[in-house]
Amino acid sequence: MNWFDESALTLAVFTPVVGMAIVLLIPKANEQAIKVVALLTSLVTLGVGIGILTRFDYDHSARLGKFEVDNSWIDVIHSRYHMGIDGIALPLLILSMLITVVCIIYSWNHFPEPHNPKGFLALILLLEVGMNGTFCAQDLILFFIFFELVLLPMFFMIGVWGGPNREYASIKFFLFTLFGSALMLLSFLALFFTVDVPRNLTADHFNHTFDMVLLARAGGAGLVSSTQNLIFAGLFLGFAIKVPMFPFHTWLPDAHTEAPTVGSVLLAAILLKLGTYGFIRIALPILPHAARDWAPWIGLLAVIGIIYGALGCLAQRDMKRLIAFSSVAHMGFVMLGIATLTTFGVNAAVFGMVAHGLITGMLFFIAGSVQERFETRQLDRLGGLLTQAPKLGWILGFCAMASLGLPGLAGFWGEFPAILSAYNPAAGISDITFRVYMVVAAIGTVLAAGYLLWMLQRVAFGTPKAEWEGAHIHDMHVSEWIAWAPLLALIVVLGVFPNLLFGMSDGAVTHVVGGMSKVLGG
Amino acid sequence: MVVQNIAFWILALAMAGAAIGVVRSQNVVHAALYLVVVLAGASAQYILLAAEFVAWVQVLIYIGAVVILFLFGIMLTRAPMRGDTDLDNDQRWPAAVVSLFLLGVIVALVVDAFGADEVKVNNSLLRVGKSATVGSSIFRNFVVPFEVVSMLLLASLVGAVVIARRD
Amino acid sequence: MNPRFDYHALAPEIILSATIVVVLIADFFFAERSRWQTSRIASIGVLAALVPVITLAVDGTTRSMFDGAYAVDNYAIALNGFFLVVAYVTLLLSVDYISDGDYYQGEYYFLLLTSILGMMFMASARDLVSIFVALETISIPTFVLAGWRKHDAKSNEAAIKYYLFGVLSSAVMLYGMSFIFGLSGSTLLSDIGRYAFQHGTDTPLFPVAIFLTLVGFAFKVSAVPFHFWAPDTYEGSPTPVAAFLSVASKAGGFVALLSIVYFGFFNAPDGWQPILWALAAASMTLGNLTALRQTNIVRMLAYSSIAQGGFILVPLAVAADGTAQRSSFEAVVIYLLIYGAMNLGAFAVVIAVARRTRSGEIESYSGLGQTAPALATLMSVFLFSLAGMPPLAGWFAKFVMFRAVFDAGTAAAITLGVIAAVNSVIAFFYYTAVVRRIWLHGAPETAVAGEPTIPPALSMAIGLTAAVVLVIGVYPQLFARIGELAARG
Amino acid sequence: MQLNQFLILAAFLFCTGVYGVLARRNGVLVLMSVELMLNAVNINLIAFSAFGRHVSGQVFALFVITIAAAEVGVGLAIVLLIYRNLHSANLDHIDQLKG
Amino acid sequence: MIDYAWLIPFIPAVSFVAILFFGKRMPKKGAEMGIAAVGASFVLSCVAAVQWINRVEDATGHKQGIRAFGKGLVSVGAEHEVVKPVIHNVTWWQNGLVKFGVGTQIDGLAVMMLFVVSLVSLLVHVYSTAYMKGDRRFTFFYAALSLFTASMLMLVVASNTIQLLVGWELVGLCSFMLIGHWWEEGANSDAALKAFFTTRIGDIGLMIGIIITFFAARTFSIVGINGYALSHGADHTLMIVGASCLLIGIIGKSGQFPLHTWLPDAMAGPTPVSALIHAATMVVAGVYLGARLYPVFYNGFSIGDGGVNAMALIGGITIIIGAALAFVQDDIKKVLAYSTISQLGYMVMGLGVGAWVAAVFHLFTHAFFKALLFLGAGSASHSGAHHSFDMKKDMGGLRKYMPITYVTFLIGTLALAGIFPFAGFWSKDEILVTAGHGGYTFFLYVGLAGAVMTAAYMTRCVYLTFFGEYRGHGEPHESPRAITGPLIILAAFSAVGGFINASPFGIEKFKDWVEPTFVFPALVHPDFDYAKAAISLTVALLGIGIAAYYFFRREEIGALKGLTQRNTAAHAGYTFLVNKYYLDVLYTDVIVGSIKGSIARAAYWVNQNVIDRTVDLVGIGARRVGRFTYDVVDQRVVDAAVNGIADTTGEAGGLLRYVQSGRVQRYALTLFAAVGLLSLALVLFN
Repeated sequence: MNWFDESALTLAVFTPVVGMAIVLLIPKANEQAIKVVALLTSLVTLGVGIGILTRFDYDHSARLGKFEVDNSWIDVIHSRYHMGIDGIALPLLILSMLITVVCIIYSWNHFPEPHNPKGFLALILLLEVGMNGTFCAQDLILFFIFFELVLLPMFFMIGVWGGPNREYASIKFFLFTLFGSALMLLSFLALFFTVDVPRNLTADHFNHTFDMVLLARAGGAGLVSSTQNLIFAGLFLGFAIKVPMFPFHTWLPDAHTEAPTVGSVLLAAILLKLGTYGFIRIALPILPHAARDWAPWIGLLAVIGIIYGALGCLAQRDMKRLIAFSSVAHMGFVMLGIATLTTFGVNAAVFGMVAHGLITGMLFFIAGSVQERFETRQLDRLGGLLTQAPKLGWILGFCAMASLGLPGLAGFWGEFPAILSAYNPAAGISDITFRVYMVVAAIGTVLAAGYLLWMLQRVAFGTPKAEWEGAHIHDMHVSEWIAWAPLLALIVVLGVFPNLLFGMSDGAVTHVVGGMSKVLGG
Repeated sequence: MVVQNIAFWILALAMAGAAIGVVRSQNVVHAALYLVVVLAGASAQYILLAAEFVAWVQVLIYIGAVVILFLFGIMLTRAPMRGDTDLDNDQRWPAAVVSLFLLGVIVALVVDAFGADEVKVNNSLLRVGKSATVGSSIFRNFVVPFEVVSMLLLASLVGAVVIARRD
Repeated sequence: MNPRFDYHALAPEIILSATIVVVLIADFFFAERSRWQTSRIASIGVLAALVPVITLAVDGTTRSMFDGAYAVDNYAIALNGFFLVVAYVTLLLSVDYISDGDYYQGEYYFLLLTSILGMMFMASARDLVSIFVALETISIPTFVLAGWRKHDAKSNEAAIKYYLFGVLSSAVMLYGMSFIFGLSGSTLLSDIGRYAFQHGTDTPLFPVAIFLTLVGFAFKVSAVPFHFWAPDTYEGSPTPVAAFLSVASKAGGFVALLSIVYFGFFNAPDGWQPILWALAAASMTLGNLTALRQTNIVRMLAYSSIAQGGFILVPLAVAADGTAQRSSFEAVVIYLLIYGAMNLGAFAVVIAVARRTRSGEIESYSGLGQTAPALATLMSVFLFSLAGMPPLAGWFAKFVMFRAVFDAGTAAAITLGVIAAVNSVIAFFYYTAVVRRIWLHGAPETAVAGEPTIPPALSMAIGLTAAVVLVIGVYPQLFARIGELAARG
Repeated sequence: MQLNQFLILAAFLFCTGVYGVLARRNGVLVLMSVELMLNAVNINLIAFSAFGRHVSGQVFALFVITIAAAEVGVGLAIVLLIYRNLHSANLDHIDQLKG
Repeated sequence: MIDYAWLIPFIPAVSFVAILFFGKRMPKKGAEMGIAAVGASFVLSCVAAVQWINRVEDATGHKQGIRAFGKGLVSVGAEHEVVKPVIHNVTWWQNGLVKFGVGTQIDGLAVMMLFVVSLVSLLVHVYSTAYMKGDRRFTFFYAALSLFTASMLMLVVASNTIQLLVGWELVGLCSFMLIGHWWEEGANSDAALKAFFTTRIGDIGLMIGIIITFFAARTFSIVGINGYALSHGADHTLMIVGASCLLIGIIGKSGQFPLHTWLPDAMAGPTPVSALIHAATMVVAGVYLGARLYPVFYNGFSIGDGGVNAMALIGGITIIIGAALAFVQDDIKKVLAYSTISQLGYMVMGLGVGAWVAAVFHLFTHAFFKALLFLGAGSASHSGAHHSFDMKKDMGGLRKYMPITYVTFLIGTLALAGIFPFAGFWSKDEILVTAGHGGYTFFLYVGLAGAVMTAAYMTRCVYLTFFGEYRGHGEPHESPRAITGPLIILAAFSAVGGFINASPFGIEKFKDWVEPTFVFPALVHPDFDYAKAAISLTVALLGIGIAAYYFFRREEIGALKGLTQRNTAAHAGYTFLVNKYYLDVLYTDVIVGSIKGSIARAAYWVNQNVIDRTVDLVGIGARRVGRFTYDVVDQRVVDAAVNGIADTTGEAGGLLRYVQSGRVQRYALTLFAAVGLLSLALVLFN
């Protein structure tokens, strides 16, 4: 199995490229072949992921361990092909693999208009490359490349297969994220030039490096706090826009509303996580002091996001837009957890990411299926879904419950520990501030219950509206069952056995936070 | 010394006047002839500076070739010969301002840079101006440019032909 | 005594010159319809000229002649290679364009190659005279080429504007050079460098002279405010020529800038840094902003190339600060190589599209995604690469640019870096505008369905450039290494 | 003789040339003005070479003269072409390409 | 068994999944599955109970046994030794290398609850086979019941607060699903939403309370928290805050004032659900929490040293308003709902005044008679009133038609009214006694007042339902055995259940078995007080009397009327009777009238238009704020700002195009101008 360990991550990231190439070579007419190839590719990738899952060393989840790859790449700029996976990235990697498979299955026999499976699937696979890569990259430049690689496919997915207002939405999404990542790149460079690492550690014996691990180990050594805060600002913008945090969220509802179902699922399930992951993987460990100075503000934006998102939801008349706003709120919890800079909070954040990925992904799937059946997402035109498509309706109810953080389902473990962790944040951060945040966040959970149940009632309960009387509504297609079963199962399983995830992430998180507190002397 | 100075000033005034003529005369042919004066004056100045070879080349190429070209150009484009039509465009004044401004700046800088430097004409200088010296310098240090220029001339010749020929 | 000739060092130029002559003569002997053969000869010659370049590269020793007026070092070799490849691609672009419309063919290639010769000479030129000659050799043939569509008033206009600007700026440049000669008492860059080192800018005339000299190159690289000719000329002249101008002759200008700045004025930074700073900032900003409102694709590319020129100027503008000397040299070279590939590619696609739509308007790209997906994809690739989108080569160009800025690390440098960052975001507006037309807009009824018939030469050009853009995008080390060697001199 | 004499004369010629280039409409006249500028350059070069006893200045001047001639040739050809297509050699008529 | 308690909630959970997926294919549509599962856990619960009782008895046997943890900080009940709860944990999740367990904690309280929950649930399962026959979502109903039972049992055996929270939320979910069981009608789903939302507000308190107790005691384990709360080092302020937060949770879940309004609406659900969830089990989860984490409240509200505290106060208020509101309901289930509220008030107040055993005991008995009453009401409406619950319109005189229902209902009523010797008497009386003893005299009076009213409104209820003329349409008949069976069983428990802790007869088994002796505050156990017992009994009877007079007499008067027409003597007698009943007038109009009339109506008005409305208004307000935030802030400000930037850059580009005029000499002019200016700039720069 040695060969596997060495090539695992490379396979995990680049198998989809091969698949994409094949897909592009198959003539447009031969749809079946295209679909099959795409599906197989994603399954193989997932297989690799499961392989990694089985051979991962859970006792030392902080170590990059046996899967680490570190080859020369762009020596001239001291950037290397350094891939590795730890307990924080692993769940997200698997999630993105799984979601990709699920999306391909889901779109099996309902592709969005204009009908072009070839292009669509190729883009999904390309997207997967970017997502997987981002989670595996251990070199800032590599990270940046993958981080950006995600943009294009999503841009096209929204722009080509999106709703009526797709052009505006796609360009907005594109430029927003782009602006962020431009500043992010500047910050990366600034890190390279300002952080001193011991020569004997770097591969090319140079005292500057893009290597995340080494930079994290340096922990912003020899940076005055003003510089740190400045660099952190760049990183913050880059990631916060992706998350998205409160004032930078406006691209999200548009993007989600216009995107095709699969698009929004991928967007919600994985793309948003890139931002939060960036915080945990880069911003916090590399610039601990700045992180501590920024923490109260991040926390503030996070809780604003929680309330603000909830209020936004309550104002929606469009089901999908409502779910989109709920993402803002949920990512607020994740960011709150991160902002505490405690193992508790960060663990919660990691769990929250996965949970949100599964649950909101499902909700978007459902929204898509509802639209497919009723040609509308307007809440006031929907109703009585339970009578016309009971299974779909109950699944919607289930996901709504999961999303409002019902204990026993995955959502709870992202939400509750995050609130819990806000009770006493890391040393040197004002307790009072965060306890206020805690209460606000707790109120946020009630609001969440409010808008989700409200949506559920509007969509599922009551009797069908006049226009749908007698209309034959098909309940649950096979493809939907196959696609959704794993997600639903995971929502329950993770809810009942949270340690499946906590056990994975905990070691790594402890390592990250421990490193920080070592630097912060707290 | 004095002699050369006097000569310089006469030539200079002539050239300056002629230059103004070139850019102000309302008759194209006159403008061309003024240009001849300027060019001739320039070559005379070269002689004053003991650059015989350059001076003669100036006479040959400019007065011999370029001005003729211009005259051909004037004929071919039926440029207005009598001063009836306006040869200037609508931006005389801005042009004047800009050029005077430029003049001011440059003169100031030049004066500042080479305050009272004298150009001494003596044997050593005359030796520099010798065609032999120039030639050897060309063929010792500037062979490659020289060759390239030949290609360039060929190119411009061909180019001019292609562009100008009627087809 | 006779000067020592190193024929190995001169071989590329010699082979090229020979080819030039052969092309010119061959043109007489070919019948009208087989005139296109001359292009074949030309390309063979270009490829042949590449051989000694490679051997020199392998040999790798720095050769210098005529008291250092002419040098063949890594830098020269690298750029010679670049110019030859660009020439080859340009030939590929031109073949069908020139042979389809009834243009003079032999003369066309003849002039093209002469201009290339000028560029190669420029790469090795190390004194003012050679630089001047090289610059003119680059320019004059292109003046003519710009007007190659003789019966098209626009082409004429393009020619005259380009010509006038060229002449004026070279006059200004010469005037500046004359002062530099006067002050330093030599035309050799090495001597000038010595003078700059000793006296710096204590005579105010020196910086001004430097500036006047730079104007000539600023014109070549179409840096604001010496850029006015570019959009009009690009639009008016034959598209392959526009491509050539926007890549090759621009590169020529940058090479000149590099040589004169690094080997000449480097030690008098006050003389050139502020100017280049201003030019860079102005070019990026104005270029981008104006490009936003363009309706003609070539014009848009013209402004974009102005902006790109601005980006390339950024490292130069900070070269003397901090530790940026090496890295900014690298940055310029690398940026040039990448820029050449992606811009040529973009133009190639424009030519291919125009073959069918007969239009350069951006509207005519609507729905290209459905009617010609392959072409549309490639166009998007090139545009996104120009925009600096990973993992396409463009990102690395921008990256090394920023890297140089950080290497310099002065306030001015960082400011320029921020301006560059903002601009690189603005740039996305107009690049994506085209992409949106291609993919997000429906094709007009008039559009012809199905892939346009792309002649092999053209598709080869597109393939070549696309390959470079993609490969360098994921493995920039190749170009990075070249840049590093070049910077080592 | 003072070096400045020549330089200032050159400067004057140069700026006159600039004026001409800017203010003249007829293409041929503009070219003439350009020649004024180039001559200014040459005077500079010769003066400097005489002042500093450097022969390279004269060589430079020679190159300038030659290339200037070539330029004029091409320039006139282009003007001619334009005249043929637009029946006028006036530059201010030429503004199809803009924006 | 006591060591495998996890099986008890696990079995119904399994049956939930089974019913959900295969229920429709089962012969009885999943009912048998549910019954079997709950039956199993009932048996196991009984086993566990027995095992626990043995433990206790063994410990009581020898005087100096183990000196367990916390002996120092816990003063053990004098008469017997520390009996440790049986705790089993497995790692559930870890965080920061700290492991958090999931497990079971079995002690007296737990086994008591296990017994109650599984028993009532079992009976309700059986009852529903008849009651829900032919319902369109019969199978789903049973699935939900199983899930509810599972989660409730889980909550009961929880060994740590998080697990408790999980169960807590899950029962809330089930209540949501079952209230909205007939979600086609908007009213039902509204009620379901309201219930979930309101309790959820309480859950904020619970959540934060758990967090605070966690950070105070550094553990989630219940024993640990209790231990901390009793230790000398306990941070009192933290405990105050924590207790208050937890109290909010109790208020939400156990329908205490002011979050009680959801409970009456919850009657929209099927009657068995009301019996199981909204009378016997779920709503007492709050009380259970209070009992479970009692030391926290004991410390936080410093219950030991008497004096008014939030917990007791809330309980007291709830008793009164609940009872008052019960008067004015015409819907029999609403009457019972408000009565439940007020009874829960008794329990909370009991906890608040330190009457732990009494409160828990009342929980125990209340579960039986209130479930009985609900099921009885259900039976009445099922077989007697076409599924209507309106006593005035569709019931009346049912005692003739459905004797079993009548008798059992009567027993339930007496139990509820606290009449000797029925179960309610013992438990309620014990609360009052302790209140009176523990220096909480004020609450003693509150309790008594409540007792009067309880008796009164129950009498009214019985009267309207079972006496007088049948006002419904159709032919009422006795319900099937599936319904009457459970009624009888429950009636039995309601009748004699109280004797398990009948102090005057020296029986205090309930206290011995249930009251924790491990980490538990020293509580006073006043002896049985005949005086107070007498008082409470009398007031209860008084209540019945007043109401009886008020309702029954009126009939007799009517009967007499006919006679007066015949002879004057009778007429005189009649007038005499009437005059005799001037007293009656006093009673009715002044006392009952005031209670039933103005006060209750006022209370009801306030309840509907103030408290309930605010709940709704909160919802509406949130929607309004949301819309504002979205329309104005989000769309106009935040979004527009971004788009604005894009536009302006575009404009700039538009302007710059004019510079490119197309006139080559214009360009040249700019060129030279630039040259001149830049040179000058350079000169000045250097």
